[in-house]
Amino acid sequence: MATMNMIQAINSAMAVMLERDPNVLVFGEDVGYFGGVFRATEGLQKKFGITRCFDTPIGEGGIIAAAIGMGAYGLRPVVEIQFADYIYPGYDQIVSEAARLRYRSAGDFWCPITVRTPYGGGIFGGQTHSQSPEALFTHVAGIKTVIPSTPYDAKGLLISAIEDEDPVIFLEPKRIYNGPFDGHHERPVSPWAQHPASEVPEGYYTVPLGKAAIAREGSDLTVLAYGTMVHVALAAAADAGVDAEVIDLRTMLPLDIDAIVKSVEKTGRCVIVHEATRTSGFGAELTALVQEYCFYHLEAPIERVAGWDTPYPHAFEWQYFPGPGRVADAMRRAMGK
Amino acid sequence: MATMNMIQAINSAMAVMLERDPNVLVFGEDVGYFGGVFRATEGLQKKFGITRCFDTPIGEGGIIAAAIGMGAYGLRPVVEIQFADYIYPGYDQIVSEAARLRYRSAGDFWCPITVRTPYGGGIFGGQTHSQSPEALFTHVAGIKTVIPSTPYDAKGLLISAIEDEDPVIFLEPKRIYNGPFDGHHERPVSPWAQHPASEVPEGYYTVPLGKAAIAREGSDLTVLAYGTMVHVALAAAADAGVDAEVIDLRTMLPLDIDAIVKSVEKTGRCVIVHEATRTSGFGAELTALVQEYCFYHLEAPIERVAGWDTPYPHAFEWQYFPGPGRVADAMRRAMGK
Amino acid sequence: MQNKKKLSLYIPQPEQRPGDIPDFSKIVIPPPGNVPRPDSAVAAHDIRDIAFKLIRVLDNDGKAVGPWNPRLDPETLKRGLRLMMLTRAYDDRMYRAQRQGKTSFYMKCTGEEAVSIAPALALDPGDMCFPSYRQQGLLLTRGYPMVDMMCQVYSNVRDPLKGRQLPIMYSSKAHGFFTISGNLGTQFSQAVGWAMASAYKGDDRIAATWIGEGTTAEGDFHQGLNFASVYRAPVILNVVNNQWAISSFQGIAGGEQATFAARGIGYGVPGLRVDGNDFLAVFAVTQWAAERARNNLGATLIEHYTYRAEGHSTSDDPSRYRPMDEAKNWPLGDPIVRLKTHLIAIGAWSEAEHEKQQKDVIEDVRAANKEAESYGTLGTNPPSVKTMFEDVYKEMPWHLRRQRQELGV
Amino acid sequence: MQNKKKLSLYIPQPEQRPGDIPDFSKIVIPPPGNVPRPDSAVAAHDIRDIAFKLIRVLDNDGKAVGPWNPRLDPETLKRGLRLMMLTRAYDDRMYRAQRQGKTSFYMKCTGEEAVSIAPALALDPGDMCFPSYRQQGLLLTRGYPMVDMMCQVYSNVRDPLKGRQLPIMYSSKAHGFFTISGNLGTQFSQAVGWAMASAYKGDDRIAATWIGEGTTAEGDFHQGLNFASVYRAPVILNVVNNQWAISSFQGIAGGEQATFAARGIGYGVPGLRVDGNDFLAVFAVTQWAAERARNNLGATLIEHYTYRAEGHSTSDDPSRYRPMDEAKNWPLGDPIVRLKTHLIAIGAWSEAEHEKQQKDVIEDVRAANKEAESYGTLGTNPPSVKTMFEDVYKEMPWHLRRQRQELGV
Ligand SMILES: Cc1ncc(C[n+]2csc(CCOP(=O)(O)OP(=O)(O)O)c2C)c(N)n1
Ligand SMILES: Cc1ncc(C[n+]2csc(CCOP(=O)(O)OP(=O)(O)O)c2C)c(N)n1
Ligand SMILES: [Mg+2]
Ligand SMILES: [Mg+2]
Repeated sequence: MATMNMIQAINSAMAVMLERDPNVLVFGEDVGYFGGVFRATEGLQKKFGITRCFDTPIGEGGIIAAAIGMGAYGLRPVVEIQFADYIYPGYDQIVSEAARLRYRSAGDFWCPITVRTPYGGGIFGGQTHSQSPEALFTHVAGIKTVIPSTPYDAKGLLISAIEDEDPVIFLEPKRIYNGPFDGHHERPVSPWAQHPASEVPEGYYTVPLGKAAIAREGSDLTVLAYGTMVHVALAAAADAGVDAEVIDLRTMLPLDIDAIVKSVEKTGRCVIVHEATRTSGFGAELTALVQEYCFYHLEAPIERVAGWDTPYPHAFEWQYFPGPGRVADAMRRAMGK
Repeated sequence: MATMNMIQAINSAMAVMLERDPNVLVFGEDVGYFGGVFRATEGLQKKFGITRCFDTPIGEGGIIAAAIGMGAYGLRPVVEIQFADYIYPGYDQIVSEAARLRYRSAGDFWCPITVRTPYGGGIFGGQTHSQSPEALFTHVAGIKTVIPSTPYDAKGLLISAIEDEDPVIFLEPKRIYNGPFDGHHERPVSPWAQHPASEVPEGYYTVPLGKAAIAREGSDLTVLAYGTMVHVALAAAADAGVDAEVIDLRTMLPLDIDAIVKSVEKTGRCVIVHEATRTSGFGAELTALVQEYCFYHLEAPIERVAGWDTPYPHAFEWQYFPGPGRVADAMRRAMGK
Repeated sequence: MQNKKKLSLYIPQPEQRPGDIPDFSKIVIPPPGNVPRPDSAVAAHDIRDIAFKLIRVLDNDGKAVGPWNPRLDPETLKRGLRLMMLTRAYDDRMYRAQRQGKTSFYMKCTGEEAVSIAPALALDPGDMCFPSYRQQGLLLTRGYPMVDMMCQVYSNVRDPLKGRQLPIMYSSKAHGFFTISGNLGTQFSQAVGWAMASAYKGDDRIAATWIGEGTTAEGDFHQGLNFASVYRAPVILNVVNNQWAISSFQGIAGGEQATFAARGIGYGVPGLRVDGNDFLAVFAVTQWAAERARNNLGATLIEHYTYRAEGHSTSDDPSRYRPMDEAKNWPLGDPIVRLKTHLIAIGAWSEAEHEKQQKDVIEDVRAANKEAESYGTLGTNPPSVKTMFEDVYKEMPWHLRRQRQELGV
Repeated sequence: MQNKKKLSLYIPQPEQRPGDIPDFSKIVIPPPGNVPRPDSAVAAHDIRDIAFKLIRVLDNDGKAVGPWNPRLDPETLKRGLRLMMLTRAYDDRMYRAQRQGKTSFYMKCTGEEAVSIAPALALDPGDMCFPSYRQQGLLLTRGYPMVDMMCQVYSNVRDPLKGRQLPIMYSSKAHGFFTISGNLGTQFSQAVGWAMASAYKGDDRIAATWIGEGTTAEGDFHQGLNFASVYRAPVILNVVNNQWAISSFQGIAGGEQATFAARGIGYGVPGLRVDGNDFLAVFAVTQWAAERARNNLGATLIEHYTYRAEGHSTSDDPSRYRPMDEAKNWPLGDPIVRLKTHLIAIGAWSEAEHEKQQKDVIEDVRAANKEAESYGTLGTNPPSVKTMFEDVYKEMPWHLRRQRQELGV
């Protein structure tokens, strides 16, 4: 066991897989010698050699296409898109190709690729270093979408993603790379070292895709969250004095519907939190599912707390970010307070 | 007044605008001399000249980028993407650029472009000529998304879209270009000429963006639909013997929330229908909004009828298509039958 | 600057439109044999000019001339001829099947048979092909059963792709034929990734990909060329310039200003331009490019200069945008006729044999079609609906299981 | 084929890494004045070679030589010198401001001042620029107030972009400066659209765009070049090859195999390669390309061969991936020093004047900064939060009004 922050855990996952499987290789913009702008691939090129972890041209479409071709060959490429905001030039290759190879070839071809990319705001990155595009992937049949909220999960989920036979979009909440930021930006952030989930085995282990975790048990209401928002929800529950059951979804697709239904049936109330813009965000799907599966258990409208339907503005980071204040308000509304 | 099918109405909208406004121009793959693979631009090059309606290279990213640059100059380009399934190479330019120019420049630049593209299945187009990507646009702040269901609306909405100061994604339900297909694929389709909304003025008129229409008044339940599905919903209501109020949304974003709330408050029941894959489809957002705004009026879970979460398979067109049978079942479920 | 000129917008237009007399006189056709053949290890920058020439082997009398003559044995040539004839017969039959309502859609490769069949013979069987939708010749050359192709076209119960794909969007890993995409150009950059993987693994298999000249306008063309250049990927990048992209002539894709082979120059990738209706020339350039790739010298871009003799697809009517008999006037002729003439010229073939073979291939196609139709045509005897929910993922997730239940299958 | 070789994957690597001694000896620097200057109406295919040369005007002694000498009057040269010095002083001040916590981010253009300032002087004021994030020199040259630039960097109440954009992502239609995107390369193809619009309207304004050599790998580069070629758009396409894209040397973008100017060849677009640290040469090629565009002869691709003398941005530490003092060894020197030397050589400038001007520009920047800071720095005195919901659409739709209410602003 070692103490790791989320970047170290992600780095460790790739190192473990590069070690175990010669078919794994890692590439992307600046990931080679330099080790990535967030240092996620630091040391990998040195340790495993230049053909196993290397830089690419600045062409997200080319990066993903190359990965698909390699996947079809039989490799397990892990690519980094420098920021999730820059994944769109590769969107066609993800949606029209990676997601469909297996289906359209009736299982003849597939590509077990992993696309890692830092997402979310809170680092004063302005509108093109802050986006949360998960809903643009959950709508697409054929890909899986994963978001970790702790170092332990990040490593275990990333290893599962790399080993998965389907393409996985692995979104990394960059705001919590270094510590479990809970949205109280006015307070100092504690480092991961003080969080139990920073205890991370150095070797191989997995956290299964498609399984949610209960970040906090509770009976008043259910919170559905992922990534940074798990920590925000925990803080909000404390602030609001609500005995919330906070479910950390971990995988958006395939979703752990059983965990959700079980909790909402118990609490009868539900608050959904994400940082992405509200309209047609993943919260919409969650709301729809909860009302479909738990309609007769619901005692209050499901609340959605999300980013506003605007780009993420540089100067208004904290007015945009769905922080603990807004989440606590939603909890109170859900409780009828 | 003339009788027009939807293609003729769309053609007429462009002709009217080319006539009225020298800043309007039309381009896309095969739209020039040939008049487009669906003939939507037929005759426009001949009538207005080669620089006003012309062919482009097969580069959707370049088409949309060029339109954005032209829009920034002061023109009102109307571009055709041959099939909505092929819009993804231009997705980055739509999402990162067209949608954001005005915001990021604080109103200094904007691009009043219209992106027309045929969408939806039912023509045995297989998985890459059948997609319904509307939810991939409704999630993006800064663009509007419009889908007509009749020739009259198609022309009026398209003129509004062209005149609109914001970028508009104008999705054309190709299955009803020639007639109001109601999903009963085993029956002959009546031509538009037999439908009142095929009476279309030859000159200029508009149908406002952001306003829904009531396709059928009713009191049992509310159906939210758009495009081809409006006709399917009408058929299903008849089949199920349900006095459905069918709302034709016409604009997905900005949505006519008042029309929706008014109807659901009246009926207490709601069925949402779209052809796009179900998960994270626009139906999720509609479900979320209805439960947020009408929670205490709802007497049954909101039903979603949608395309399955698979690509659109060539041979199983009618098993995939959310036809009147499935919609009628959902209506019955919503009625507690 | 005073008195600046008014700018004006230029829109490329083809020389002729319906009603005009086809006239290819502006196309300069250099004589065969006049392009030198450098060693395949040549530096790309030493052969930039080749991208503007036209590599030809067969002359008007059917003689093979010049340094690019691949000196193939008559057996290989006859095999090529037969495969081209078979492909054309197959196309004709399937086109008719669509007209008969037995399927929804079809696309021929008439006039372009050489650009897939000659490479398929020049490549090794293990080499991986990433084709567009107009390289059915690859499959037939590599021995993929014609009946299976037909079953795919008919989306019937024996369709290897379970009715999921539009007709002609074949896939066969066993034959090194990548699953065709309806989205143009995506395979071009994927092929480069496959080639990089092969190089990474120290394998000896190379990749080849085909893209239409119209499709070179997609970003994937640039991504593919660029990745191939940077990582010196062992891949053959074929551009099939058949003059038309649906209704748009090649000028709309940039063909007025330079050749498509010349696109390689800016990436340091050799660009060869070949008479695509000359089976021997196509074979020769493929061989050259394959040799180069196998020696770790990276990619070659090949422009196949040819002509789409028929409509874009069964949904198309070319007489709406080009002169009726344009195809017949194409100055580079027909690949089948030209190879036949060559074989006869070298004394390895005769008109009689040709006529017999023509009947044979039609009979082969007829027999295959009979079998394929016995398994069903579109809408009759489809695969099990259940399969609609399979292969979206390796394992079916709960939501697809529930959707399958909802459909009751 | 028997005994085929094992393939291997090639990954480009720079000559030196941290700890190595910077060594540019492999870069061949041709003498100034040795590239002929064709008429700007020349056919693109007649000047393909120029894409592999390097257009230079200033020699080592500061003399202007050869056919590309734009013969500028000393006043223009002095204006250029002052603007380059001002830009550098501005960069230094803003960099420090970021280090002092007054803003979140900053990017310098040190060493690359000529590639924006010389073109800005060579273009007409109505011509439209679509820059990347490293052409702040355009704004200063066109008279955009430095205080406004600073307010943008500080996201304060006077920020013309209302705090919405990351620092340095300026926008000013009035100064023909397109709103900068954080997404690389998108402006390149948009510029072509703008130029097409200008041509369509019979206007006389042309467009110019800048893109980093790293960014040429994006699909937009290809889209821009291709549309520019097909429609002969009146646009100047600048590639700023400053050798680095964050930590990736230009070989990762394809620079090992050919020049970036050579990318034009395959599109029939003239590709010029210019010493980007030579103010006169950059001016001259811009003038040439502008003349060509104004005469309806279409686009020119210009590669500016220069060097990113400092880190990519304030978030970057170049000593992690390249030798410490690499910038100082750049064989093409510094654009400011070279223009200064030239002005002194022609007797239009002196060391004393230079020193004074250096003080002046620093003082100008100091004064502007004082004013800008008085309006606030990041987090102090921001624009009204209300504005966060404005300009998403022309008219605010209901859902944004409700969201604004929810936030209570
Ligand atoms: C991304 C994308 N855009 C548009 C289309 C529609 N489309 C199908 S084929 C075609 C023409 C392609 O022409 P070309 O590349 O020259 O190939 P050819 O048909 O001549 O073999 C077009 C525009 C598509 N399938 N995919
Ligand atoms: C689409 C996209 N991908 C990646 C990035 C991240 N990024 C920002 S600057 C940069 C390097 C650009 O290098 P270059 O084009 O050479 O310009 P330079 O910084 O040298 O001026 C990268 C990769 C981005 N902003 N947008
Ligand atoms: Mg073609
Ligand atoms: Mg650079």
